[in-house]
Amino acid sequence: MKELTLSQAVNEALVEEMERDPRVFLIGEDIGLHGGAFAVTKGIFQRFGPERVRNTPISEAAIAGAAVGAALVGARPVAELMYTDFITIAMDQVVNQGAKVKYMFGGKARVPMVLRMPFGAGRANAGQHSQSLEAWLCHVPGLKVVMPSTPADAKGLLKSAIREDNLIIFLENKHLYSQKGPVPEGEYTIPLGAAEIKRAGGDVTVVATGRQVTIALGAAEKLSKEGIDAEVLDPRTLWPLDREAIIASVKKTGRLVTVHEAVKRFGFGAEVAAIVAESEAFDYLDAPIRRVAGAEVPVPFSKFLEDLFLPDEQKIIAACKAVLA
Amino acid sequence: MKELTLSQAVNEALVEEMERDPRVFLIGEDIGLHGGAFAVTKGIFQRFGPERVRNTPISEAAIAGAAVGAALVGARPVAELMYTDFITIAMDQVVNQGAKVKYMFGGKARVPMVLRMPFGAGRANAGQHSQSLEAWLCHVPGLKVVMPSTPADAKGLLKSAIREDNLIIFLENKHLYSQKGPVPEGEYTIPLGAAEIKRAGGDVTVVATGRQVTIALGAAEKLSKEGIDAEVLDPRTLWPLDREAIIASVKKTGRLVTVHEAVKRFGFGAEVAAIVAESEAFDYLDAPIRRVAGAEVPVPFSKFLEDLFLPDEQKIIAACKAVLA
Amino acid sequence: MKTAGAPDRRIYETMVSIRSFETKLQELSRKGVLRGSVHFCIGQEAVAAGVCAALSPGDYITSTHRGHGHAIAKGARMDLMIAELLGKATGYCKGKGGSMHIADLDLGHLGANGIVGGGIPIAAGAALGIRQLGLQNVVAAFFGDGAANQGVFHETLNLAALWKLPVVFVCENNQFGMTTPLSEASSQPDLAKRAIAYDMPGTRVDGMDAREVFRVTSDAVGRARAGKGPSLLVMDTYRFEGHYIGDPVVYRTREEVEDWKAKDPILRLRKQMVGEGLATEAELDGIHGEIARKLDEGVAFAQSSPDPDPSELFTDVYSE
Amino acid sequence: MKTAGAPDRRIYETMVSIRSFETKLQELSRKGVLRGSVHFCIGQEAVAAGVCAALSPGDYITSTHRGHGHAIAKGARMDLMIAELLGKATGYCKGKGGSMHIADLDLGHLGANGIVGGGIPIAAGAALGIRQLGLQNVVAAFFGDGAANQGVFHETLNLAALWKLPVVFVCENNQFGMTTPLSEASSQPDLAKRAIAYDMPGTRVDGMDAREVFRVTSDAVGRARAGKGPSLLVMDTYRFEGHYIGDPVVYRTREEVEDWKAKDPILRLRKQMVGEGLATEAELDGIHGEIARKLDEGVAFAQSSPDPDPSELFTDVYSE
Ligand SMILES: Cc1ncc(C[n+]2csc(CCOP(=O)(O)OP(=O)(O)O)c2C)c(N)n1
Ligand SMILES: Cc1ncc(C[n+]2csc(CCOP(=O)(O)OP(=O)(O)O)c2C)c(N)n1
Ligand SMILES: [Mg+2]
Ligand SMILES: [Mg+2]
Repeated sequence: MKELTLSQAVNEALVEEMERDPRVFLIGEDIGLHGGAFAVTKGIFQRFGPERVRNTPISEAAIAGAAVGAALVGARPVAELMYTDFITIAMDQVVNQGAKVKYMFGGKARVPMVLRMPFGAGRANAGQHSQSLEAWLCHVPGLKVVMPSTPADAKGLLKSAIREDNLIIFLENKHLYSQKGPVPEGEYTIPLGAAEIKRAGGDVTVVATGRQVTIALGAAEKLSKEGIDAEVLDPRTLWPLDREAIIASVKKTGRLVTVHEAVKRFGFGAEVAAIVAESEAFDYLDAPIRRVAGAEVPVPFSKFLEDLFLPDEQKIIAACKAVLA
Repeated sequence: MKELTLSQAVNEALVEEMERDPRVFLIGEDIGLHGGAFAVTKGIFQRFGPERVRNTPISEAAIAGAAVGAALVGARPVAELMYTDFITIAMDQVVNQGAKVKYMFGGKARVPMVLRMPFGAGRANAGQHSQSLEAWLCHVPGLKVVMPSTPADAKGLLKSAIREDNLIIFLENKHLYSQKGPVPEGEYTIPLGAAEIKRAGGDVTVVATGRQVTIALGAAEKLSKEGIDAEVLDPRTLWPLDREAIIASVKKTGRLVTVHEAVKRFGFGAEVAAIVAESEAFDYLDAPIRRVAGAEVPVPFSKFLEDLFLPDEQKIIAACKAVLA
Repeated sequence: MKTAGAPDRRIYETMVSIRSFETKLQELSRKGVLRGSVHFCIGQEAVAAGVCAALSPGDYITSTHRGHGHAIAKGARMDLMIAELLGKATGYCKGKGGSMHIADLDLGHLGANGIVGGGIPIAAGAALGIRQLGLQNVVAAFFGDGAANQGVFHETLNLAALWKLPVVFVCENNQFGMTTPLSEASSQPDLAKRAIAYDMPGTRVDGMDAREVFRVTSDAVGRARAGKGPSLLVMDTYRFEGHYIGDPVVYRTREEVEDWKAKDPILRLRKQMVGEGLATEAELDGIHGEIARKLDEGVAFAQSSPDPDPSELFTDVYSE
Repeated sequence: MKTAGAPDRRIYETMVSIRSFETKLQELSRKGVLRGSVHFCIGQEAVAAGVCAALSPGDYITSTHRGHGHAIAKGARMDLMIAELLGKATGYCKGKGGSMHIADLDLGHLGANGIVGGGIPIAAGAALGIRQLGLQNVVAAFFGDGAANQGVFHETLNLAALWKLPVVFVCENNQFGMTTPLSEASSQPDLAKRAIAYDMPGTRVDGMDAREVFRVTSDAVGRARAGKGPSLLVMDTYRFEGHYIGDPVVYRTREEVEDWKAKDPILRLRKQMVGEGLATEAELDGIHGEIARKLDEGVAFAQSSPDPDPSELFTDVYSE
């Protein structure tokens, strides 16, 4: 094991896959010499040159569309949008083209493409640079959506994503970029669609995503001091979703709390709640579920308000206690 | 009462509001002489002329953005996108601009704008002309989302929408355009945010939207012959959502089935299920909830497959029986 | 670079195939067996035929909602197309796509498209992919005059010019986007001038003259293949039919339609070939007969084909 | 239409305000009290000042992520801006927007924008709204050279030209979009040529010369107000600082920066005014002193202002 930041882990995955497969290339804004807005691709341009690391104009729709087209003819693009918020400009190419061509063409097309996007609030970047929009993408048949919470997961999941013949949305929480964690030496991948129990517990199931996994783990530690034993489940892949793991956990604990940074309504937590409410786990539920999520407002600029916007340990602890009350 | 199609009811609402308020104008593709792809604006161009009915180039992002800008300075645009699917091109202007400016500017802006979009499958228009994307828009703070199921509701809700100082997404199911229903004579409006029980019943709550309301009512009739008394609740406004009405109904019936045409995962039904599962109605739920929805695939072209894709009476009946089993 | 004379016979055959195919569809439509959105390109055949004749087998195209002609010109099988239009399991897309999504990747046809302008960045992307893979192929992107007002047109032409991608942008200027005339949709109606914004050659072409289409496209394809970058070709043409089946066509005059019909690209090439002694009337009639026979077979094949299996609803969403 | 001489003194004061404001922000940043994305326009002051001087009070602007200069030039209060940048309840947006969302609708400032290109269609929309309401105002849309590669640039310029909307498109060509030089982002580096695609006048302007900016903009504003339609003005300029605070600026040379600094728009106008006897050094120094005083007051005001009330998290999402 070595210690890497999530940013370094993503960088390593990109470099390894580019070494392994000459068809893999990167495309995005300022990802060249500069290494991208968050320096995630730092050094890759210097190593692989301008043809494998394609620095683009500020044209998100063309970036996404160019990646779809390149994938259709057999190249393997890893595209980056600088912020998830800018998917709003590229939605047609992602949703109506990339996600659907295989089906619409009766199975003949393949779109081996990854779209990487930093997301999340907490950096005083206000309403247009802080969103978490995973729910939109999960709602689209044809897309897979990945959201790692640790450097090790990020590396293993990204390598799997690059090897898929599907369009994979890969969402990286900006706050995690600088967080360190152990990463296995040598080659490994992590399959898409497999959740991981990040902390086992018997009293309440906390399904948390991305950066909120760490925060939920912190909350679980505090809860354990009060005799409450929370299980923290990280789906890692938001779609396909590991329903079995969620249902099994809720059957064990009888309580469910979901945690994400996106706005609560119509968010990931709604789907998890619905899956549980329509499953066999329903009969095991001993209390109403709770969703901890971003407030139902655009992300505010002021740190003071933004902190209120975001989920935190206290909110998770309160929700766990509420479902155990 | 008079009999109008939903298309005529929308047309009437537009004409009446344009007569009432000279700041109201229409903007969209082919909405002029031709009256739009579904002839909803037929005759309005002839009546009000090219300045009040603005026929545009095929530029969805500019249409949405122009409407936002016009609204910001005090005009009251009613924009039309030809198909909901094309919102993918206009998402930035709707989501990052129109929906958020008021908040980001600390309350100073108003965006009195309606964005009308036909939606839905069942017309053999395949994957890019058949989507139901209401869940995306409901996930965005700052937007309100309306989906009428009858001509009378369409007229009353649209008139309210046009008088709001907010950006209202107004979703019209294409199949309903030609369906007739009674519409009150004279001036009336229907407030946003108020659900309506379209059929009272005590055994199971069916929350259905848009065209599925009619289909759910048909299912309820059949069920009543088997002694099952379904309550059909039409939220009419998907956001703000009339939680109280849904919770009250589920408390009465103890069972919940949701029905919509959009893909099931991360759809409207998930939010309804989650709201119920986290509410006081949870304790009244006697069975797992069920979601009836579009299949988790892009909408297929073949009528044969498309019929399988869509919810129908049989699927609703089966779900109601399942929650009552 | 000099281009050889146009392959008249092949182009003629292609144009007649397209016209006959769509005429057959009109018959099927009258019988009520055709569903969904079907857009005819009758009148515009010279563009599809001339452009695709200038491409090599490994080259690609992206197409539009009005895509039957492009598919046929790129070599697609008409029987599989008819089966697709009837929603049958044997169709090009197993009945999942219909008219607006016909594709044949083996032929280099990257798909019709229901989104106006949607195929433009995909074409540039395919050209980029070709580069990444070290290949020498070229991509032709078909799109309409209306599509040229979409943002992706701008983003893509800039990107393609910047990277000198091997792509030819073929704007089929049939004078209308649905019901809206060019003059009410494009502030500069000479769309070829838009190429100036990208430092790209832009050429206006008589899109009713198949030989001219072939000649100009061949030059642009040669340029692209030689690494000299993309071109914008604006083909002036006209659709003789409405925008869609049942279009009341309130937006143009009968005279205008008749004027354009007088420029019928099939009759024109026929006259040229016969006049220059390259073919006899009888030979050309033979082509028509052969195509009619193929189409009847295609219709029979399609009509006798089964609906997709119900299980097909759920397949082809993801690749394994 | 003839335009009067530039209002030198007002423009000078505006430019000094902008420079001083951002210099003060740099101080605050060093003290660690500035959070979020803050983009400086130091070096580009002539564009904001010259353009806004050519507008009348009821006219509108849309702005960008690099928007402090536009706001100040349109008359925004610096104290409220500082309070906003510090996230205070007294700020322009009650602390909800920060640098990238400063707006003052009463002043006709329709907002900075975090989305590159995002303000362009809004500007045309405002111009459309003006028309719908029967008013005579004009809108100036500021955006960068990078933003000109966004699809909305194309869609909007076409729409505005088509409808002859009263809008002036002001491209601040500071030679870079973040770290990417113009030549690697725009296939035709003379962005004024893009106007040809819309049959719109396109003019390249020395954006370091405030008088020239004022003169050319005044003409375009006059044109717009007279119902003759939009113009594209490409202002060649340069940002003396990095793209954002802490930018390592690996993408340009020290020489290039020094060359541009030699064209400092404030020094230039100062020299012109003093040289032509329109002002004395002492008078102009007085302006600097007055602005410094205002800024100190503004900082004190902002720093002593409260954070937003927690209840503010949930207000302003919808209008009643
Ligand atoms: C993004 C988008 N907007 C609108 C439509 C509806 N629509 C279908 S075809 C068409 C006209 C297209 O005009 P043009 O590009 O000139 O092609 P043509 O139909 O003339 O061949 C329109 C508006 C669409 N399919 N996609
Ligand atoms: C749609 C979008 N894409 C990317 C970004 C990230 N970004 C912020 S500023 C910037 C550069 C903009 O360049 P330009 O338009 O020339 O303005 P400048 O910063 O030079 O003033 C980029 C890429 C963004 N904010 N919005
Ligand atoms: Mg056309
Ligand atoms: Mg710039």
